[in-house]
Amino acid sequence: MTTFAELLLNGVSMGAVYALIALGFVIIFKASEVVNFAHASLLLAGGFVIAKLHGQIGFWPALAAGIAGAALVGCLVEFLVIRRSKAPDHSVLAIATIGVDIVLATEIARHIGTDVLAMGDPWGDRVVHLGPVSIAQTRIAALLVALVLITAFLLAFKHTGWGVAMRAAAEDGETAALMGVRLGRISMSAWAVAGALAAVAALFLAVFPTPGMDKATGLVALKAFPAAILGGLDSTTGALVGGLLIGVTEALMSGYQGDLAFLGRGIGDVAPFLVMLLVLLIRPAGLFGTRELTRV
Amino acid sequence: GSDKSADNGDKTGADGVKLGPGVTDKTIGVGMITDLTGPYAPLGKSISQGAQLYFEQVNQAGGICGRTVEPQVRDMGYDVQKSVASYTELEPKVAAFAHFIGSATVGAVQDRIAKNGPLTLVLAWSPQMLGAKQIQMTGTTYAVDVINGVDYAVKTHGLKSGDKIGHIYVEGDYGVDSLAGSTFAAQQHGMTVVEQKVKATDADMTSQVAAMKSEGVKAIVLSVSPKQTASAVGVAAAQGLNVPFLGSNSSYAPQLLDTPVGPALVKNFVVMQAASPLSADLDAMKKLATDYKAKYPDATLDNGVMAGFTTAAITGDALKLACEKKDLTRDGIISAHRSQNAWDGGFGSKMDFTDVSQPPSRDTNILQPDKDSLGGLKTIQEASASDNAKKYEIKVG
Amino acid sequence: MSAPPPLEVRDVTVRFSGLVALDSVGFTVEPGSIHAVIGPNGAGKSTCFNVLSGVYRASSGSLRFGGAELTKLPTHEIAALGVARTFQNIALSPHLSVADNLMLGRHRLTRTGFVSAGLRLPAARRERALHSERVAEIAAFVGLAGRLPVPVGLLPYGVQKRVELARALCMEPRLLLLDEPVAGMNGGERREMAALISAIREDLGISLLLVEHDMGMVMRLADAVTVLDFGRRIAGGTPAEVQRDPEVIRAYLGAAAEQPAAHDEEQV
Amino acid sequence: MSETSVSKKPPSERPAPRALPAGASLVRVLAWAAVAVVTIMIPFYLDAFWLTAGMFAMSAAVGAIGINLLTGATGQLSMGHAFFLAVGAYGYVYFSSEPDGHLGGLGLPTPLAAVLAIALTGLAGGVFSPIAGRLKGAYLGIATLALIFLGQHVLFSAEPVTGGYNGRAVPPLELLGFGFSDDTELVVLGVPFGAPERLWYLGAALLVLSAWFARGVLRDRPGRAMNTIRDHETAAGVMGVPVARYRAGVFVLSSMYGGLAGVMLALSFQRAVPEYFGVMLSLDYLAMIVIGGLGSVGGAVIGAFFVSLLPQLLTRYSDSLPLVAQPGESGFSPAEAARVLYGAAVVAVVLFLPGGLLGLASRIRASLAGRLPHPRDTRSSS
Amino acid sequence: MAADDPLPPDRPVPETETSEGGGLRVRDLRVSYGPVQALNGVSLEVPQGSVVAVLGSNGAGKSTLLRAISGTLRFHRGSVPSGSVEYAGARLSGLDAPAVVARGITQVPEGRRVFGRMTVAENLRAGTLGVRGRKAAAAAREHVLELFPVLAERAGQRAGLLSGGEQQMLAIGRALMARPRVLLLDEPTLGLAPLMSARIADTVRRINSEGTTVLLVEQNAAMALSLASHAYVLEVGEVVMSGPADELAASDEVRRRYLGEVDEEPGAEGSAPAERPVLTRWSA
Ligand SMILES: Nc1ncnc2c1ncn2[C@@H]1O[C@H](COP(=O)(O)OP(=O)(O)OP(=O)(O)O)[C@@H](O)[C@H]1O
Ligand SMILES: Nc1ncnc2c1ncn2[C@@H]1O[C@H](COP(=O)(O)OP(=O)(O)OP(=O)(O)O)[C@@H](O)[C@H]1O
Ligand SMILES: [Mg+2]
Ligand SMILES: [Mg+2]
Repeated sequence: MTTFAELLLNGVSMGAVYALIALGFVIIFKASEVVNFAHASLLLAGGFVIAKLHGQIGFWPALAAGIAGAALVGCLVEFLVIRRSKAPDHSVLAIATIGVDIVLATEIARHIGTDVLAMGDPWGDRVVHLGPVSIAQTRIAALLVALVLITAFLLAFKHTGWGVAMRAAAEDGETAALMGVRLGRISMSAWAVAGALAAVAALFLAVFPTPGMDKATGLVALKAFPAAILGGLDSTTGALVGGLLIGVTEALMSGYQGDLAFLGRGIGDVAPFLVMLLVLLIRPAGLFGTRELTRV
Repeated sequence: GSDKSADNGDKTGADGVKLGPGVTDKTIGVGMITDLTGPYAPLGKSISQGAQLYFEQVNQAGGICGRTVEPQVRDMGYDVQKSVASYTELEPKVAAFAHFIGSATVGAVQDRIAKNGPLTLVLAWSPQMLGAKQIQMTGTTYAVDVINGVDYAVKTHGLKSGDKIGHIYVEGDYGVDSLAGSTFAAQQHGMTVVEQKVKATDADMTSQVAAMKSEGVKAIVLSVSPKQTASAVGVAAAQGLNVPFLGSNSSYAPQLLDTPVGPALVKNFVVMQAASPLSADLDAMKKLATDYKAKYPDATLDNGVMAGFTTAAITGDALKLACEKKDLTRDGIISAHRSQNAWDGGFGSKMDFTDVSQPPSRDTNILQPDKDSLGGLKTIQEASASDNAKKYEIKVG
Repeated sequence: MSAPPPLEVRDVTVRFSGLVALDSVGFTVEPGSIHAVIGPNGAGKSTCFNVLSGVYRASSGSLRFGGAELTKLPTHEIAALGVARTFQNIALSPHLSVADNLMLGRHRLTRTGFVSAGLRLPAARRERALHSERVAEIAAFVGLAGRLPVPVGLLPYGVQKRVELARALCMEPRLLLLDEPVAGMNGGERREMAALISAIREDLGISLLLVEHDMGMVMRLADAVTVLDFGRRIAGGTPAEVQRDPEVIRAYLGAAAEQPAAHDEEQV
Repeated sequence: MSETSVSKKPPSERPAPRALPAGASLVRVLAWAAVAVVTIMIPFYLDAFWLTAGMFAMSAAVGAIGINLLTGATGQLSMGHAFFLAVGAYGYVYFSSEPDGHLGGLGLPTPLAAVLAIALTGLAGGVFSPIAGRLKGAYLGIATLALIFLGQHVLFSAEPVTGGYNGRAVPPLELLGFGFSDDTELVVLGVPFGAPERLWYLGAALLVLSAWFARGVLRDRPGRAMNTIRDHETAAGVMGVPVARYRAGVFVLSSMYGGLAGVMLALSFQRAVPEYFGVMLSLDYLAMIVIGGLGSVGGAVIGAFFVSLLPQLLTRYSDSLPLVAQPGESGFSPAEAARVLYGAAVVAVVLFLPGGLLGLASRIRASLAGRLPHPRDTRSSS
Repeated sequence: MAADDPLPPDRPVPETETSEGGGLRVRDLRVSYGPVQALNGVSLEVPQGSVVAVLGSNGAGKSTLLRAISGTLRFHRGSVPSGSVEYAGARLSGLDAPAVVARGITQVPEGRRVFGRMTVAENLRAGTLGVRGRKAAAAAREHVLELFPVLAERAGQRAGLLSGGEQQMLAIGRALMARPRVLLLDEPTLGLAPLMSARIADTVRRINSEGTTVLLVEQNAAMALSLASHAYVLEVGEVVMSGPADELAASDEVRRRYLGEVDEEPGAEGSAPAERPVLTRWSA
């Protein structure tokens, strides 16, 4: 029982981190309908800056710098690639981001080398004991941050001009421009935000219980794909729910893999995708996604 | 294009030495297929540096058989297709492969090597790598390392029959073979194994450790990546699961000592590895350290360098031996190599290359993380093979 | 092909979350007649077309075409019964040539599948030859003769509208639904289109269901008119009757009906 | 732009196809003849490395044609292609190899095994059709991504079939007593014909066949239906196209192409290793069709050659530069450079060549052949 | 781009009342989409506070003209080899769409182009994105909803699901949210019921009387001419006729081609049906 509670709690808290990453996907998707494969390297970039700087300038400034840095990288990607693209449709642009990811990831990996970079975070390896179960402070922090950020963006998309402009631009750039929307700025801001989020996510990916970040850290971004999808690619709430769902599934499946051996060991890592498929069978646009209602 | 109709059959050189592919009167081609861009890039880099260092020294000393050795390195980024391509490209041009990294990547061309390939030193320790005369692993298999480790734990931490030991292992033959080892050892001691399999990409071992904790294991074997080791040990410490951890040889990296879990590692984690640690008190080792520092001033000396240097040395010695027998054909080189039964090259652990179906050794060093010693590891039990390790029967292929 | 069966629409209701787009609407399209559906914007005309062609599901009611009950059928099976339509918003493949867009209309009449197409079996060849001949005929009839190889996307809007019509004709329909065929056209083009529509009726003797805001055109072409407002049928009968109906004037025609000077009269 | 608007915007890509002048068709015939001759000559001049590289490229081309039918022509994004390659490869291995020890197998004649393997991939695609038929766009894309992870999980776990992590040997194809392997000595015009040489011709033949078939599909009724599903789903349905069934059908077809590619790959690898069939491979396939040009057979082939040869060339010639970048020195190692260049190339093509390399080619041809018809020619009243 | 070169003599110089008032002025404008020449040398003038209509059959270049003014050509890979567009004496040519909007010129694009996935309310909000001021926006909203009550009823519905006409209203309403000084309308009555197009016509009159200059592209020539003070006829990228609306409305050419009135001489499109081949029924 305690194991279950512990796994559940751990799943939820890990899910929060997935949610943060998923939110990054969602924002880019809302702003430009592009599935951003370069998100992994945004993560790396952000984490790298934090890890490198916290020594000199202390953790919080380093975090700020990391966020800024990742945001900057996001802007650069937007400015140098997305904006320049003559691509006829969005899936093509998605491919471009694959190329971007290869370039960035290789470059950053080269700088990281063998190192396992610690983040110098204030939480260290302290854990909070709730009765028999214990959970890392870092994870509680992650959960809170995720909740706050996601609510913030939920509101922003609904109620701010920025949100409206972003969705308008995504749907029909020309008309949005006719409304006076500066497409360039909007899409750049989206990429900046996504970058910032990536940095935050990177932080929580690299702190305890993981020893730090290395060049493989970015790969976790892949796990956030099912999260983003089963929540609904264009839904902020979806990102949260999807993230938590994935986190919990994964934790339970791997925790109980002994009893699930018939599924093949290591099922924990594929379980998220199974869940995603099930959800999509029932709701093709994810749990909270707006389904394409077309009319003729 | 290349002149195809020229057959690569064996000829005889001016000095009466039979020449095989990759060998001319002036040069001997030696191939290295390594990973400079993939997951093992850092390791691969040190390994090739180690090898290059060796061949440079050899060439400065007048080469082998009066021929200069021409190392040819190819990066396959741990990608199977690239590894096949690199092998296909180098195979006709080289007398031997001084190293070839990775199981899957070697696996992809294994059958071709076994058919008519050159002597190939592989850096992968699964039993699949045994059985072909061309293919040579160093040290011993993952399983044997783990068996030695478990026996050590039983001896020192008084595990007894009926206890449970945990094993967190990564997908792939590294994990699988290690698991075979722990299972065997556990049986021998009347203990049971609690398995937890993880993917290479998993970074957070909380769930796994939680599972172990609830099973009440007395020790945990780790056949995972260094990062995963750190996570597992760290989480255990934080959750007050205070048991010894036994790490397979690729589960540790000195860099971990700088991370928050450093202390925990030093406290209750040991590494099982066939090769002697860099900190071992051996002249050869010291020389390597100084030479390496001289050539690559600001690179850190790690096991990779050592492994690369050793495999290169094995290759070099095989070539020298073959030269004495005036036969630098593939078969010549291979049989020369296979004739050695106590190769050590000054690096402590003795290796017996005569039995193609056995790893060259069954000894394992038990090492402990230590900031001050070179390579971040110090010896706490000299290379030796426990009885179980000796009687463990290795299934080839 | 015999004369088409009548189309009987019986108190069809369509609901969308919250609003009733069609409220137990009923009318009958006599075989070989041109039946116009008119009404203010948002009255439910296109919705009516959409249930007829299976794009939307009716919440209740029945649509009988000959023996068949359309309400339960998926779009492609309705098409198979010989119900063709054009769209209010052009729905062509811009990159495909006019010829290919028209050939798509032959889909239901042809059989060539992946295998026979891939292997270029004689059957496929024969089928293609046969049908492209017919497509050429239809193109000539609609006045697209010269344009067959041009990608639709490069054609002006008016022409694209005619490609839509031609594509529908290529289905050899027994019932043809036209949703605002002359929207966005100028007088001359409207007159051509009108002539085209009546020519279709004369030459093929099929039934047409027409949604159009150009009253002049409706008056000229239609045999019967059904007027919708807020999803309800508020009037029906011959054009003349409908045009005099005060309810219709209030809801739809407005001043337009009284003063003949208004443009709609003159459109045709 | 949103579906709700009256679309009057002519597509600015792809100029109008123009009837080729009589000369051109002759030129085309000659060009093809030249290509054929070169293809036949190559094994006599290039060494194993190039031939293997060529074989990779050709199998990639087959796979790319498949995914281009799906993603390019029908607008169904798929990131699961690698899975179907795996099914093809392992299907072939399992059907053709004799069971030995813990490894199972059916020991069927290799050609039959190949055919069955392709059928099996078709089946696998069919099983996925409830999803493939209903989803589209990014959703389908990532749903198919699941196939990769599930697939790899199975490949690693189902050891008796797949041989687990290190994979298992691939029995060489044997057609009417002629083996595609090094076993039997064969020398043609003084050139020893080993596996690479023989496989080269096999690959070329298979590629030509699959290209020919796909072209037929695209040019006829199914192709039109597919394109319309891509451009306007509802219209397709109303015109009598059973959309879901068609989507599923195309998905099956493209999986079968993947299967064939898998078989070819296995044959040239001579060993099937699960590691290979990962996400990266799927993404490479997407890169291929985008770089080559979406929706066309030619595009798929060009893209496939580009993507599968570029990295190999870069690494191959990486040692013409000083190899291992000295530690501390911050320059690229050539290997890293190769990777970066590859990524950059992908980006560059997407950015500057809408319509891909093929699009570029046809635009050049167009600008040679002359300009588009003036609006006058395409006017309604005149 | 060649700076304002004088009008070529062969072109009809529009005699305008208040050209020094510096309304919208287009000079010898050429536009091409890649190889396609859509406009070659169009000049026209929209005096401050007037309603000017542009007629022309499909593909004549009307929308292209508006795109050139509103700076949206780039979205269609269109380019302006020569010619200029000025508003109130300041050059618009080369500005991007948002900059043009900022100068008080708003276009209602051809074919509605509402944001289908956003609600009606959000669409209206999007209309205000180019301009400052919350209160102004609120007032504008009042005004628009009063013009088109339907939009208030459907405020929460996704715009993509509105009927064709409702969408058209939304599109115009959305443009008015920016309280433009010049409104460019591209076929506003497309697909509207008679009553509704009449309503649009009134709307245009009204906003014009409120001081908004209107450049109106219409297929519905009758309505356009009844609204406009001045009109131009565009064919294949050139101005073929121009003058006061009433004069044009009186001219035979216009009556026949754009008002679609049948005149007796054969040969014109009027007799097109005669040439049309008979379509036999398909039997196979
Ligand atoms: N898919 C849908 N979901 C929700 N509401 C819809 C949907 N389709 C249509 N409606 C609503 O149903 C009503 C009727 O729409 P419809 O398109 O049938 O009108 P219409 O008569 O065609 O108008 P118009 O002449 O402008 O085309 C409109 O209020 C519209 O908003
Ligand atoms: N994006 C584009 N690419 C290529 N050609 C185009 C493009 N847009 C318009 N054209 C061509 O330019 C000419 C003018 O087009 P435009 O849309 O301005 O005509 P229009 O007068 O608005 O016609 P309509 O009444 O159909 O709106 C037409 O021949 C059209 O084919
Ligand atoms: Mg309608
Ligand atoms: Mg227009």
